[in-house]
Amino acid sequence: MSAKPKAVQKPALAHLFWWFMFSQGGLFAAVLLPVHIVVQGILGPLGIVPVVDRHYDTWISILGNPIVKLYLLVLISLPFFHFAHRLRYLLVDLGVPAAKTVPAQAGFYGAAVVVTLLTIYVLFTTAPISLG
Amino acid sequence: MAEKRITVRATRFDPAKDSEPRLQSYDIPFSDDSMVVLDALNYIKSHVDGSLSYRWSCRMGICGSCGMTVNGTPKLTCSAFLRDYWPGSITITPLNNFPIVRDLVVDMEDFMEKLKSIKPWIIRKQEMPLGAGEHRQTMEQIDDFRQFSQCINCMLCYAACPVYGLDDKFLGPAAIALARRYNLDSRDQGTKERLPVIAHSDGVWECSFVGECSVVCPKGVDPAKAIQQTKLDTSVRFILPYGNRE
Amino acid sequence: MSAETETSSRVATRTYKPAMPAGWWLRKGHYFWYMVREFTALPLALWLLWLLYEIQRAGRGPSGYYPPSSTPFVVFSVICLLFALYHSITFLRLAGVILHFKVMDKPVPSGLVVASQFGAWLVASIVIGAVLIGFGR
Amino acid sequence: MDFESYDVLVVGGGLAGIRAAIAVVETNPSLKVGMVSKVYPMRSHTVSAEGGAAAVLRPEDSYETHAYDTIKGSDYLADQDVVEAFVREAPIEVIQMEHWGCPWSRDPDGKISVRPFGGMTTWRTCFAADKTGFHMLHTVFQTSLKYPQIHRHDEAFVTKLLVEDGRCVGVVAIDMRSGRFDAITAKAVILATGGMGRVYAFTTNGNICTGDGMALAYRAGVGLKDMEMVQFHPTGLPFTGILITEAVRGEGGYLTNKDGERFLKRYVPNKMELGPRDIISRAMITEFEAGRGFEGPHGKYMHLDVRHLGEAVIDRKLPFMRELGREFVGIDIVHDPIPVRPVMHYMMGGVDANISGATPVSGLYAAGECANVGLNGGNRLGSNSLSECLVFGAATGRAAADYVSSAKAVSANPIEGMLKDETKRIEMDYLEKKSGEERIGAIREDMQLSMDAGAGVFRTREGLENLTKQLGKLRDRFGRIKIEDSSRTFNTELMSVLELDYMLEVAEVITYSALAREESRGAHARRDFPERDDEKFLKHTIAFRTDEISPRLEYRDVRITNFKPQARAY
Ligand SMILES: Cc1cc2nc3c(=O)[nH]c(=O)nc-3n(C[C@H](O)[C@H](O)[C@H](O)COP(=O)(O)OP(=O)(O)OC[C@H]3O[C@@H](n4cnc5c(N)ncnc54)[C@H](O)[C@@H]3O)c2cc1C
Ligand code: SF4
Ligand code: F3S
Ligand code: FES
Repeated sequence: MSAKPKAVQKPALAHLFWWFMFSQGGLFAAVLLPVHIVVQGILGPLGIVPVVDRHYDTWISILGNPIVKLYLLVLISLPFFHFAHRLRYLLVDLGVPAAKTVPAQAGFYGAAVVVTLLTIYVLFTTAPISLG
Repeated sequence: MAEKRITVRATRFDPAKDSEPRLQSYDIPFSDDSMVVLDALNYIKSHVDGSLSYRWSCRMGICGSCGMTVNGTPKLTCSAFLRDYWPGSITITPLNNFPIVRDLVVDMEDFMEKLKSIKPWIIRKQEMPLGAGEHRQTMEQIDDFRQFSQCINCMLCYAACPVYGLDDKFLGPAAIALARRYNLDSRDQGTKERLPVIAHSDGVWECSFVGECSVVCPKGVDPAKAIQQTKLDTSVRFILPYGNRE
Repeated sequence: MSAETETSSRVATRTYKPAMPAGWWLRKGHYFWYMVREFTALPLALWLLWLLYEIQRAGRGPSGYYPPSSTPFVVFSVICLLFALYHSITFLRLAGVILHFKVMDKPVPSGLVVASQFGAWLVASIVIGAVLIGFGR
Repeated sequence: MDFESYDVLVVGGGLAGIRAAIAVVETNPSLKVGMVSKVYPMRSHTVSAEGGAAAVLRPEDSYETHAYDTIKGSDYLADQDVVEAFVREAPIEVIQMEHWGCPWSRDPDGKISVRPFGGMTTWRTCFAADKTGFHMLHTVFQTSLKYPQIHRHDEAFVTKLLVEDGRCVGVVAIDMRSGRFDAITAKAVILATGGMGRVYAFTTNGNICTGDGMALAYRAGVGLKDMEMVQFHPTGLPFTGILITEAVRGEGGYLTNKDGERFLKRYVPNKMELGPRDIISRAMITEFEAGRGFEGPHGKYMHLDVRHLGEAVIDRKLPFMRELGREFVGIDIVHDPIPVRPVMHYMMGGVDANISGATPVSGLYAAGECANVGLNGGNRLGSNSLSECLVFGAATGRAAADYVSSAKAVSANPIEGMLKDETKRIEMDYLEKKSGEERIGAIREDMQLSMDAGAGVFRTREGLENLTKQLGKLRDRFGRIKIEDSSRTFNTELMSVLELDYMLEVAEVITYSALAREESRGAHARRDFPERDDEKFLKHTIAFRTDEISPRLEYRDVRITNFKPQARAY
């Protein structure tokens, strides 16, 4: 029997990092997202309660708050690391092993990075920072 | 009273003769309410067809050799009662996700290699001499790893894990649970040595937390928990600045 | 044969390995719900992209700003909400499996961990809801 | 032709075998060790041991009392020098297991806990909840993985010992996966093949416990010692024979008859439930005969009651028993008594070996349940066996390591011929055999039922003589055996037929040895000779194979050192 030499194994730090981002993103999505959908996606549009994004002035003024900006950055960008990971593995589960390759990883996690950058850009450009 | 009978279908495969597995049907007496699926197989082997091959030994759910797929679910056949299936029939196939050697016997060499790779033994920087007696360990410290030490290597979890089914390079539930068993043992100092295998790209990260491994585990090991905890501990260890201490 | 590298000897024989069928996740309820859980990522991503768009539109000035109120949008949100709730419930419940701490040398029971997760969710929802509604008019 | 060749070859991957393999490489790390097992090592029947392993660990305990308890338990048939060496080594081995990671249950101060056990005067049984064997086996097996010198042949079935010039030089084994016959050679061979419970119908032993090593040695000309000493455990679950550990009684469980009476007061008044196994098993049968047992669909039984211990104690100390009750009987032992009856459990006898495991054939060693080093005599005390596997597994490994450092290498010449002959024998007799009408299952079942009836808890001349006749008939039927499976791949039917062959041989030795021992001692209870007879039978029976079905019996004096035989009362 021929002994196959085993490659020296080492921790996959990239996997570790992306998993960590995945788990944090999942947590933020779980805790924060439903209430946004309920209020901004259902109650607001149906006119059941007043909601801050229903009017330009309330919306723009709250968007100027730096804490709100930071919050929105977390709310939007972190979950995308979660989504990227899940969708990549969804493809694997559906029989697309190519989703495991490095290019696929670059594509999916790259997309999450792009969304992050986009979010930063949007938050910077929409409302000037104001503390009032 | 008419004798109760039950229909058992079992996978047959002889690599020398068959190009692929087929099912063979047997109609056997269900004579005692205490009969388990393994008893049905033993009846067939003793009285109907001596060539049916499968593994078993302890018939008390501890040796881990009798795992098969019963009506689609991985089971220890010595602990699965016929009365739970009767009057329906049962279909016994080999454990999923493993190469079939013969009939209901699968090839588990892959696991044996993986088991060895996680260094399932106590690793210490400095061995304590025997004369110094035992390491002190409290029951509370045992509680930390007890659950993960209950694994009987029955392979039901591997058969239930689609990630392993899709790609058998994945280290898999039981091996990781056992690695965690040692990592959490107060006597062990080998966490760092096991990291390269556990945190390897074929290690914990491949698990997408399907969780079926823990559902089918007959010993309550909860390998899904072991894996997710390992992911968290490992990533915290590397990402947070204070995480990398011993 | 060298004893240094291999510690067991098996003779290779022909084996049969059935391929995993593409529809494996339809074989069992548990697998199916797992796939649903993974799939939640898609609707949630879409909804967040919408939110980003909503913010971006605010930058176009008051005249270009029309808050959404169409029925299709509400329907879209309701669907997303169902997935979001499924994501939240599964994710926060699983946290009870993962998180493990000790308080005074006693492990915190996972039921308590889960309860505190759900509690945090509730509190966060109330606070955020209050802000979103409270600053509206 | 090329053979796999080792310095030491261990046959058996149970506790004794693995302990021996590790001892070899720890004694001399340059030695190459082979380990053959017909199942993956962690499947070995050690895995089902529940109760614990005995060792003197407490200051209030002493080697003398452990030795005395063991010798008295053996009904003075133990070799006392062996016992004295055993009790000194056992604590070291238990600590060694601890260092290897065995999750022993602990006292609040973090030291290894002990529990009371039958026949032991003090608390000295270490345990890992009630899965002691499981934890010990997985611990040594996993530890063995760190030694690259130990090379395993998993699922390889040994069919013959290779003996050349009175020296054992290896084995012939069938690789079950490929069906290939291999000669595996070694300068020394250690047999650690475990028990033979499957010779009986109602047994705690697993399917693999078929006495292979005993029969292998017997065929190689080694004597089998004290084979009439078959232990019946008082508490097996009716129907399956699954064991309810003695630890249940150790932790305070009661045995009651159908009148709700703790009947042991009539038999072992001073020890009650903590009496030795042979006496309690006999007491139960006597009660059954007096009509005081429960009647169930699977025969008579008694109640083993732990309800008064409470859920907390049961879950901490006996969780597996609760699991077994739930899984296999459908009861919760917290609320229901457990139905139990005596069940064949352990073979005190075995391959004749000395204190370091050496048999009279040079290069051949034996350890564990398949061996008889003289420790257990007429009745093994519960929890001495796991310790025995450790102590004598290690001793044997060390002795073999020493032996091979001066032993000649094995020459390939005659081996080739022996391998050819053995291959031919099995192919002609079984694999390629066309005729035959007797089913393996039918012969096996008849053998098992005959053994239960004729060589059970109580024996008589008439019953044993009848049994010899039946065994003779079974031998004839075995000659007309029918094999349906001609495949080379994982042919479990071939394994079964080889095992049946071994078991018939073991059954014959048990029966003839029992017939000749005209006294009652330990587990061997003759209704026609109810007294112990030290005059004639303070001796080991040694059975040698002959061309007939009956063995040639020899007797050897028991070695007595400090403990003069006395009446055995508890
Ligand atoms: C249910 C039960 C509970 C018990 N509880 C206790 C207890 O609490 N305390 C105690 O001290 N003792 C207990 N015992 C007894 C004790 O467990 C056994 O005596 C001991 O484990 C035997 O170990 P072993 O290593 O000799 O054999 P085993 O563990 O039986 O191993 C035998 C090995 O030999 C191999 N083998 C056999 N034949 C062949 C062949 N032909 N070719 C290749 N390989 C072969 C097998 O594959 C196996 O690996 C219990 C026994 C039983 C059955
Ligand atoms: S983790 Fe459970 S299912 Fe998996 S091998 Fe171990 S005991 Fe079996
Ligand atoms: S089923 Fe598989 S994906 Fe993970 S949680 Fe269990 S190992
Ligand atoms: S036969 Fe041992 S686990 Fe089923």
